[in-house]
Amino acid sequence: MIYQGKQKIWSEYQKEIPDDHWFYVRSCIRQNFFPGAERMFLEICRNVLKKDFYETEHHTTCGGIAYHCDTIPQETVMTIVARQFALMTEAGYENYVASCITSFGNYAEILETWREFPELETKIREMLWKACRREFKKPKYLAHASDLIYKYRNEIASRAKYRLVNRETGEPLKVVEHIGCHYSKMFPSKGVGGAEYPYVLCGMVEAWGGNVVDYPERRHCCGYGFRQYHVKANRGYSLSNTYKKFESMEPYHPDMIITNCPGCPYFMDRWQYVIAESTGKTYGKDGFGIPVFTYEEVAGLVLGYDPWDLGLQLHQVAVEPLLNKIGIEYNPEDKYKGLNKKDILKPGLPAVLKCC
Amino acid sequence: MRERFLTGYNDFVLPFSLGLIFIISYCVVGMIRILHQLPAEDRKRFFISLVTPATMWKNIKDIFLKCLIHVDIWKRNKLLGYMHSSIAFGWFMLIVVGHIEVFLYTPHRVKLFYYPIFFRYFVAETESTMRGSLIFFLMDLFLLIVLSGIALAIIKRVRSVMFGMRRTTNPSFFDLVGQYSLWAIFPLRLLAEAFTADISGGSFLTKSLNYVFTSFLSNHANMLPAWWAYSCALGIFFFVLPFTRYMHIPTEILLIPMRNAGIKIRNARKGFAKAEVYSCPSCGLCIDACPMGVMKANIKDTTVYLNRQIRRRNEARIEEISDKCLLCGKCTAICPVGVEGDKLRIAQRSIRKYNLNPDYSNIPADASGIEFAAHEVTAPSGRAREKILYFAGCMTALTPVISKAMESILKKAGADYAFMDRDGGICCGRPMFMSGRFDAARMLVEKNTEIIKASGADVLLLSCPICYKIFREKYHLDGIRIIHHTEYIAGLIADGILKPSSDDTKYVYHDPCELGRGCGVYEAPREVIKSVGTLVEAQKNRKESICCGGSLGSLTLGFDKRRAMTENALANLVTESPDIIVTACPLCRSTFNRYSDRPVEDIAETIDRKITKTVKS
Amino acid sequence: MDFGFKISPSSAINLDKIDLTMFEKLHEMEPDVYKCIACGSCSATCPAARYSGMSMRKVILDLQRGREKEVFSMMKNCMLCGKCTMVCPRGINTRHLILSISKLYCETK
Amino acid sequence: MKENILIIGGGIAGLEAAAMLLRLGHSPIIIEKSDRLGGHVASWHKLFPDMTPAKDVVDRLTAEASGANIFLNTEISFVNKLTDSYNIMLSNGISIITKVILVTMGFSLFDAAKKEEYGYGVYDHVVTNRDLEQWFNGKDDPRIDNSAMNAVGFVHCVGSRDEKAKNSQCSKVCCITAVKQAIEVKQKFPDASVYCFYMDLRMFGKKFEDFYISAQRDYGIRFIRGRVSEVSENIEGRVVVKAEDTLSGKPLKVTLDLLVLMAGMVCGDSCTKVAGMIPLPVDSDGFLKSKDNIFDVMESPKEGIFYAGACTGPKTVPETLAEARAAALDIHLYINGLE
Repeated sequence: MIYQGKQKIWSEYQKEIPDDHWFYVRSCIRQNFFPGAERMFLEICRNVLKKDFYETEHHTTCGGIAYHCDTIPQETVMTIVARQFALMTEAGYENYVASCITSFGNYAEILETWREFPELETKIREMLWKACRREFKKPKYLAHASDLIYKYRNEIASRAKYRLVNRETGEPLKVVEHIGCHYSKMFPSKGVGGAEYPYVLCGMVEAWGGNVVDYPERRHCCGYGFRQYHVKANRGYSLSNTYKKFESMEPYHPDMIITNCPGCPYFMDRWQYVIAESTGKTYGKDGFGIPVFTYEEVAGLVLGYDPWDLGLQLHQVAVEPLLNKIGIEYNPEDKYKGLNKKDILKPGLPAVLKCC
Repeated sequence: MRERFLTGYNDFVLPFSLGLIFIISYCVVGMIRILHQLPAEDRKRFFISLVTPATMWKNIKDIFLKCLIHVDIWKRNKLLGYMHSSIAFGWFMLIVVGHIEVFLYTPHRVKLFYYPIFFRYFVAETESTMRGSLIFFLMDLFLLIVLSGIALAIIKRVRSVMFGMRRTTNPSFFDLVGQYSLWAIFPLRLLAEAFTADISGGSFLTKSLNYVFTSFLSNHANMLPAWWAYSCALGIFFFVLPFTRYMHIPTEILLIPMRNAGIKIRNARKGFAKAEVYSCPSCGLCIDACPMGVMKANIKDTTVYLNRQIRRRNEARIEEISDKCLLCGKCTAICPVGVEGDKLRIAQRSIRKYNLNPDYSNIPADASGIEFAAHEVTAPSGRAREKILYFAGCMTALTPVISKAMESILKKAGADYAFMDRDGGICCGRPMFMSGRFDAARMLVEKNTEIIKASGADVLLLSCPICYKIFREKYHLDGIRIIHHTEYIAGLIADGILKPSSDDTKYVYHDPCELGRGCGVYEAPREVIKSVGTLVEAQKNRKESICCGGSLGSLTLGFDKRRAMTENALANLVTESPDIIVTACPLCRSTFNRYSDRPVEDIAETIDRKITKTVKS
Repeated sequence: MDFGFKISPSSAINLDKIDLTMFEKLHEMEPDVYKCIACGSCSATCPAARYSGMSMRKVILDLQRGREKEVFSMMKNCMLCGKCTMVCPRGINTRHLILSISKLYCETK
Repeated sequence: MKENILIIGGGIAGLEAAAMLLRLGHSPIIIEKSDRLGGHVASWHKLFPDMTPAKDVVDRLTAEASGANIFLNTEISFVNKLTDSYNIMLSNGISIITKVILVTMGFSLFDAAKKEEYGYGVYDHVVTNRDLEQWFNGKDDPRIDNSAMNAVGFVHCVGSRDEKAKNSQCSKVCCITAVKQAIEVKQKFPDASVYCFYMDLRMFGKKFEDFYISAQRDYGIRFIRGRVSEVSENIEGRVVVKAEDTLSGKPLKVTLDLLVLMAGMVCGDSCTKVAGMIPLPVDSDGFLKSKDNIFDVMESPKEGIFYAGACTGPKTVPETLAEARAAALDIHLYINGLE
């Protein structure tokens, strides 16, 4: 691998990301998957970096999942999105940041469609007006939340308590970065680093001390794919995709996986359990799995937040071996204690995949 | 005549005697082995035929005409025929007359088998002998005839073209030894008898030579060495005989009655096949006949070499030779001893082992699509009204012009017909059979038989000779007539149902291998063509017709290798400058069409074009 | 544990893992086998095609892709009629190729 | 007075046209931006379909054109249109006033790095057709292992017939070049498996099909119909190629020691630049626009300006030479008409 070659491509896919004043929209599903992640994002942006991130309880789904599952027509999803933009306009913001990759892709796709077919935009404006008497301005800047963490990566690094380094050997951790498909595969120019070698997560890993692993199936989908997972008959297909990815990264012995999409960390985490149950195979050391994180969780870890406050106990794959490797302090007793140290009960342990 | 030696023996008879004992025992053992290798029913049939008067007479006639007179070779080339019969018949007569001499003059020596051969050494002329001068004359005459044959044989080695042969076989080492010893026998006999002629008597040849010799070789010291040499030549010839092509002489005597008994090749190497292989005289007539031999190519892949390789058990070459052959059957047709080059090769192919074997059980034998009387039937009653099932065959599918013409003819004849394979059918099995996979071929035959029987047809009409051959030979269709379209059309014209118009177009007819040599249909197509124009013949025609080169018989010949063969076959067809080349085989038609400088048609197309008036009953 | 779904085997052809020793042997016997341009003439004309899906084009390809089972089931119905050889624009002797495959490849292996 | 004839570009088209013009009694001027003549062909090793050494071709053309006034390392700084002629200012300070210009600036090789999924410039063992030719010419390349090679792949149509690469045209010569290079690789490494990944094989020229048959039959080069979708590198640094084997309708994967990208032809960079100065129109395929694509391929819409070779579209060497000769003849007749 010629690193300079990648750098050259990264230099060609740079995207302008304003520093401050963002209108933030959440993901539909992340709250349930890794509830600590979005909280940590706002925590870092607002409290650590003191940036202005506005959020409104009136925003809804972007319609992306329904759109990609072919259950609603394009006009509907566009009108939903137009309403979100109206909320932004009403709040007086022009930088729009989405927590969800599908949303981000959805917004990017709609904005591009409107650019190509202005008559469609006019039609949507009419529909939005008819539906809820709202008007909107298109966002000046559209970003995914990971774009912002990427932008703040060096600032975070300067405040970091830990680095992505093996405490004992001093070696950088081997990190697999996995980008959500809708981040830049549809519009390479909308993502940091393009589609072929997206830099958004690489940049974070490099800034925080880790080494990125480049493995053959790096481009491959995590396996979620709405229509695949949501229909039980297709679920084996979803699982097979994930399996393919893990088989491909296995020889590199990665320490962890970092992702920027709601679905990816969830499926790459949970499917490791299913793969272990169905094939007896685990990918981490000593029967453990490879922990999968969202970028906010990783940012939180390096900044020194308590792992259990980050919600890492909701991961199927045990994170403790990695925490030990980095040297992050945590209290094992607190893993299944909720707020106010209330016992949230210990889950049953899987038969094959080793967990703490 | 009186005897010169009381013992009636001299040491020089030993080489001959040992040789004769050896060869006779060899032949007897060989014969027993071959007969033993025959399947029991064939063996039984053979022995019955030997005592059946009709076959007995045929055997004697055939052996006399073929082995001694070589009538087939006479038909091919007079000089070559004379060469063969002079040696064979002359030698035979020398033996016969020699025995008569012994009977007449020294009857008590009859039991000494060498006596007739060396008679002149053991006897001296007396006054009374002159009564036998006719016998003396005959002996010298036949010796002269044999010597003339030997002289021709020597000339043939140098100038084979004189004998109508462009190419001859490359003799093996033993062949050469055998040949030289054979050539030496008779001059040596002449020499020996000439040296003894003043004692034992002789006729115009030996006596005259004796006078010449005595003028400069005064004593009898040369006598014994000459007899020794004569005996040695015979001895050597007998000893090497089993390893030379001359083995054909004794084997053919066995082959003829076996063939007359109706025995066929059942095993690639044993029994009848073995008899055929050993009957090959290596004359090399098949080399010139072979259509693959264009531009001196593939000479070593002709039947004569196949036989040689089978005798040597050279498996790699046997496979190569037998797989390459086009199976046109011409070598079989012209072989003077009747070696069946094509069948021998198919037999070799049949012993191949395959890991994957066909299975047609999933193919339905479905006759439901076959519907008669789908068109207006106007033909007069009787034969013309029979239900005709037309099977175009795989190859015709690639030359749809033929099936189209056939359908048009059937319509014009007002016949009640149906197509068996309009949308593709099951292969007739002949290509599979030719590849030696008999079991698979049989399965195909069964499938088609089932369909044909279920169709309710009276006649099965074919336009592909490849199909025709296997339908005639391997199908049992319970009274359904099997007919090739050449015969069918000839019949329609003869019955006056079709009345084609005639003009002065010159047609040449190419006899397809499978139709002509394969099924013996030569006249019908010619009759048909004569009804529409002038028929000219190809240089080589009928059973000597040259294969188009497209044959499915060859398993290995590549497309590029066949071109020269096709062009050679075309050159043979156009010597009389025909306007149109007519054939009766879809494969010949498409093969010729590729390289021909003039139109090539199937006979059905020709006739269809020439019928404008349709007959209404 | 039965989840009601499972990892499906990859349908992809992995050329690294295909053992072509047999095919190399076949190639020695039939050098022209590499000349195929996959035009499909053979398949279109094949009388066995409508029963077993026999296609010489697929046979040649599948042998190179390690899909021998498919080859065997296709070849079952071949009648050796020779039409494929007649129509091959590259002059491949497909008929002999079929015999060579039948000789070389073993179904039970 | 003898007319000045300015030939822009010292590739094979420029050289052949100059040689022809010399023979017709003119004295052409060739300007060449690099330090040597022969253009792309000069960096090539052998030419299809007879494996003619490219050096022989360039040497012969250079010798024949040696009577021309040749400026190496020279570019056009600017062009002034005078009433019936052009004033061309060269980078070496010389200015030329001419009524007749022959544009022979040819093509540029498509920048294979633009096809990011193939990883040219990123992976250790991915090269272009030109890199391979230079390696054949004896130039060491760290990406190509001189000692052993087990598997080599060629990707056809890199930057050709690809709207995403902004070149929907067929580059015409890559198919046969891939066949040629595959044969050469196989000659060097007889035990290697050599694969060609193609969409269509366009063997249009004299003896091309024979060359292709020979590649199949005699060299056992495996042609896989399917465009390479993505390339990755495995842990050993070998190249993993994915494509669809469209003939079996299955995705296909293979690991290679070397991947050669058959970069296509796009209109030359300097060609586009100079075309902008004169200015000359550019056709929808990105190459210079001829007056007419049937009758006047060698004439520009501007009087006195002629084309030859790949500046009007991808061409083979013999086609380029034929155009150069034809253009020289056109120029000759044009000058005669002026007098």
